[in-house]
Amino acid sequence: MTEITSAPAASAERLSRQDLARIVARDITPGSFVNLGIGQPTTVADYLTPEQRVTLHTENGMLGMGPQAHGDQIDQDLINAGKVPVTELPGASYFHHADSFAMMRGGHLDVCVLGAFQVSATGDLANWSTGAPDAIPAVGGAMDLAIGAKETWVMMSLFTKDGTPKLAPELSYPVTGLGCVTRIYTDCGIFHITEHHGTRGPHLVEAHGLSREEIQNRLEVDLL
Amino acid sequence: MTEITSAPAASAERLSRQDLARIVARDITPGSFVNLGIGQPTTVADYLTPEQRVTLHTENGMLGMGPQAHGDQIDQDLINAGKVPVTELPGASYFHHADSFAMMRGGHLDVCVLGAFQVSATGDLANWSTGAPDAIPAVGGAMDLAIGAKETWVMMSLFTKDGTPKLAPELSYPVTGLGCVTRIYTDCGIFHITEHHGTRGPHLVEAHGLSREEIQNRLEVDLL
Amino acid sequence: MPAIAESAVEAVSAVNDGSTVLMGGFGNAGQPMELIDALLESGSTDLTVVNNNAGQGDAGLALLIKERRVKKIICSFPRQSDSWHFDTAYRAGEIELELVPQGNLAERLRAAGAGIGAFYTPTGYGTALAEGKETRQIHGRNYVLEYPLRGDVALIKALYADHEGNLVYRKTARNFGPVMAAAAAQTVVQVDQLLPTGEIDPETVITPGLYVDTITVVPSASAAARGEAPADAAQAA
Amino acid sequence: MPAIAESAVEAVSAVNDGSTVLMGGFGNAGQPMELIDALLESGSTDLTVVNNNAGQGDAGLALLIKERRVKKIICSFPRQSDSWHFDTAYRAGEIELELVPQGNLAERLRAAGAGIGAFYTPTGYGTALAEGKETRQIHGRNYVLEYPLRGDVALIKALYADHEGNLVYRKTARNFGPVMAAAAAQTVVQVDQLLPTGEIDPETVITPGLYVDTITVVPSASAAARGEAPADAAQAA
Repeated sequence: MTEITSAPAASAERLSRQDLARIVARDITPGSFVNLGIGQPTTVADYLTPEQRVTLHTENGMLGMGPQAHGDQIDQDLINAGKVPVTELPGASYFHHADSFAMMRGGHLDVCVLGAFQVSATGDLANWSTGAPDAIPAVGGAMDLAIGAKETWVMMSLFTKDGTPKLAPELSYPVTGLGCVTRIYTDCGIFHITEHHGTRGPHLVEAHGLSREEIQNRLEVDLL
Repeated sequence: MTEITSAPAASAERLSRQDLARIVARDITPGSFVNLGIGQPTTVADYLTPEQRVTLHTENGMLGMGPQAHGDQIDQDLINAGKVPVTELPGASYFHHADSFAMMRGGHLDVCVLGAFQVSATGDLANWSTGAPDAIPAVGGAMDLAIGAKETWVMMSLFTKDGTPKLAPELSYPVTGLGCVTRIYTDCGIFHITEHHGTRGPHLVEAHGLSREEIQNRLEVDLL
Repeated sequence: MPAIAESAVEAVSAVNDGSTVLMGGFGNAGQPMELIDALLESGSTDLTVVNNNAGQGDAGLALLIKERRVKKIICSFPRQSDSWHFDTAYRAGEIELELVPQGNLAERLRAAGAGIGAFYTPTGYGTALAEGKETRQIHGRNYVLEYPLRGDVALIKALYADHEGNLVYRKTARNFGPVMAAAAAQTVVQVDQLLPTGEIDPETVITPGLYVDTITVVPSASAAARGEAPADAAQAA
Repeated sequence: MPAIAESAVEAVSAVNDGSTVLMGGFGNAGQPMELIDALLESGSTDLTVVNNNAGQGDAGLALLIKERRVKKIICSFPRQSDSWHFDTAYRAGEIELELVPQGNLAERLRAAGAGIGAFYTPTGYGTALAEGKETRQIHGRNYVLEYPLRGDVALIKALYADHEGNLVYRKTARNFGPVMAAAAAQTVVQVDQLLPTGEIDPETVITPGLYVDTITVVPSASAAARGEAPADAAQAA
């Protein structure tokens, strides 16, 4: 349970995607084992420091993944979950798909960082399907990642282009995992999903570009 | 389904334990993967020929087990399921306990040879407990071995010292596995548990020291 | 001892019309390209295919789908930028799709190889992919009951085999190979090199030979590019 | 990164009164003798112990049982020619026994590490060891429902570790080590040698470092007898 403080840290500007990645990287406890989802979460790796000694997992069977491979480093047998060629760090290990997802499902990773279409006030996650009736469905490892780590963090913009909040009282998009999200990193603020006086909901830890009041006014969710 | 022939092969003498081991070894299809249980079944290994290319599994995590180790060969880290030091053959592999029992439970071994207190007419096996009320129970891998291989063969004497048949209509000893035994190799004869006109029961394939009629007369089980 | 097939076409002869075929690989890594191409050539049809994806571009599995020889695909991620043959077949209602979360796919294959009758997994609980499935709360956590996924034939790729069929993979190309090898009645492997028995350290074997039925040697372009030809391998039988 | 404990006694400090302790080993192979001896010294009591056996002779686990510090043992084969301390405690009703078929024991540990809620196993169906357990027929075969077996602490033995905690075992001493390492909240390993990170080929790692919390180096008599000191190991940090 996170301590609820009344005044969140704040900045005048909304966070850029780079700033957001830097903040997520900063918040990862040194020595953690982490899985970074495809897309925006992948960029968090660029801001992890060697001193943090964070070990990256890729669900296609590797711990100790290094940065993206370039030029002569490229090896078709060494890719990440996004099928991008990557490198291997000293102390790495390889394992098969069942062992890799067992590692995740068994709760052995400290943090998994994912993108999202929508997160509910209680931490339900929607990130695998827009629910469009004519779309071809595809899930990959999204549902395994959502519920696998000790903590699931989401990176997303707080609002869609038309201004609809992506942090919502309940999901309107198809569920990826229930009650799994513990933190939401957005351009406008950082939320921890926590319990306060028996209610589970988002606590605003940092506000950026908007004040706490502005954020509260634009959300249909009660901030704790 | 085994072809039922009217006249089993026969010899005038009961089979010695060595002869029985030789016959079991002879009956193993070349190229098979086999687990030999502790005790009498272990001696089958002495009669397997190199031409048979039989690969031995030991459930404590090895395929390609060689003969018992002696003298300088003895290595405390290389033992069989009976905790006897053994050797490693070219082409061997090691794996952990869950993988080893998965190999067995998944039906990847061709034959498992076990000892028995009692086998029922339909192939139920009792070999883990005498059911004595004051005995300390211990099961080891017996129940996994009983149901794990494609075929489970039993080696035992046909009668106890007091003449009670160990091939019985139903088990009186505690069950190890139900309907799992496919062949019974005994000093007095070799039985295949098979189906004949919709009835599952023992078919006498070879008789030794007793005639088919004598065996039938001494058993409470109808031979097919 | 596994059979050594002289060609990929000979190697895939175990696949019949109506077979369930497990195909290894995640992206190109570990994908048994030549075995899949041989399957294309073989003409077998009415297949159920288990793979992480549903074919890409105009090659391999995508062409099998284009030719309507796959009646059903069981996978985690069919939709890709270049999965047009699957997309067309799917929209035309000419291929059945069973969408499975990737970890459940791997665990269902593992269960098939391990003789597990069914298992409770937390993945997918409360989602559309668990609709109609049995669920259960165990020690306060919710689970979905999932069943084993068996194949008639597995087509996989490894780095080395020895004559006993022991396999070693390479980096993230290992992926589905080991669980598929154990989940199929017949396992066919394409390897870069076939080594004499005894050349693979027993401690480093990933797939023990008893899971392997047929081996065919297909030196891969990536191996050549790596310039890797271990001293051991040069004398391979 | 795992902690490096200076002594076996320091290494087992994670074990508290009432802890469930997973102890590796099958026979002497893979048995973390020095860690168990340290546990004896530590004084922790009221333990639940998971091991294949129930102690032998006058050493290790047998002495813990003799001192009545084990309230319950979960194992497959307690009865041995020299299991007299267990036998006495059991007959006196001073130790609880949960007897589990060996493969179910391994699979229950595996399930705990893999986040599986429960699984259906054919082993034990129709036997006294399945009495009172839920059963189910699946595709004509009968199964028993078994639950995961978790530990507070695992005490295991490996051949080498690197500083990341990656482990390599030796021959049949591997046995329960990998599944116990994944099934416990805290995993303590005694190794023959601690190698610099990077010295273990990533393809040959059996237990990835994330499963390991504490390492202590205990050069084993058997290693010395083997005269094995790999060139790599000589420079171990």
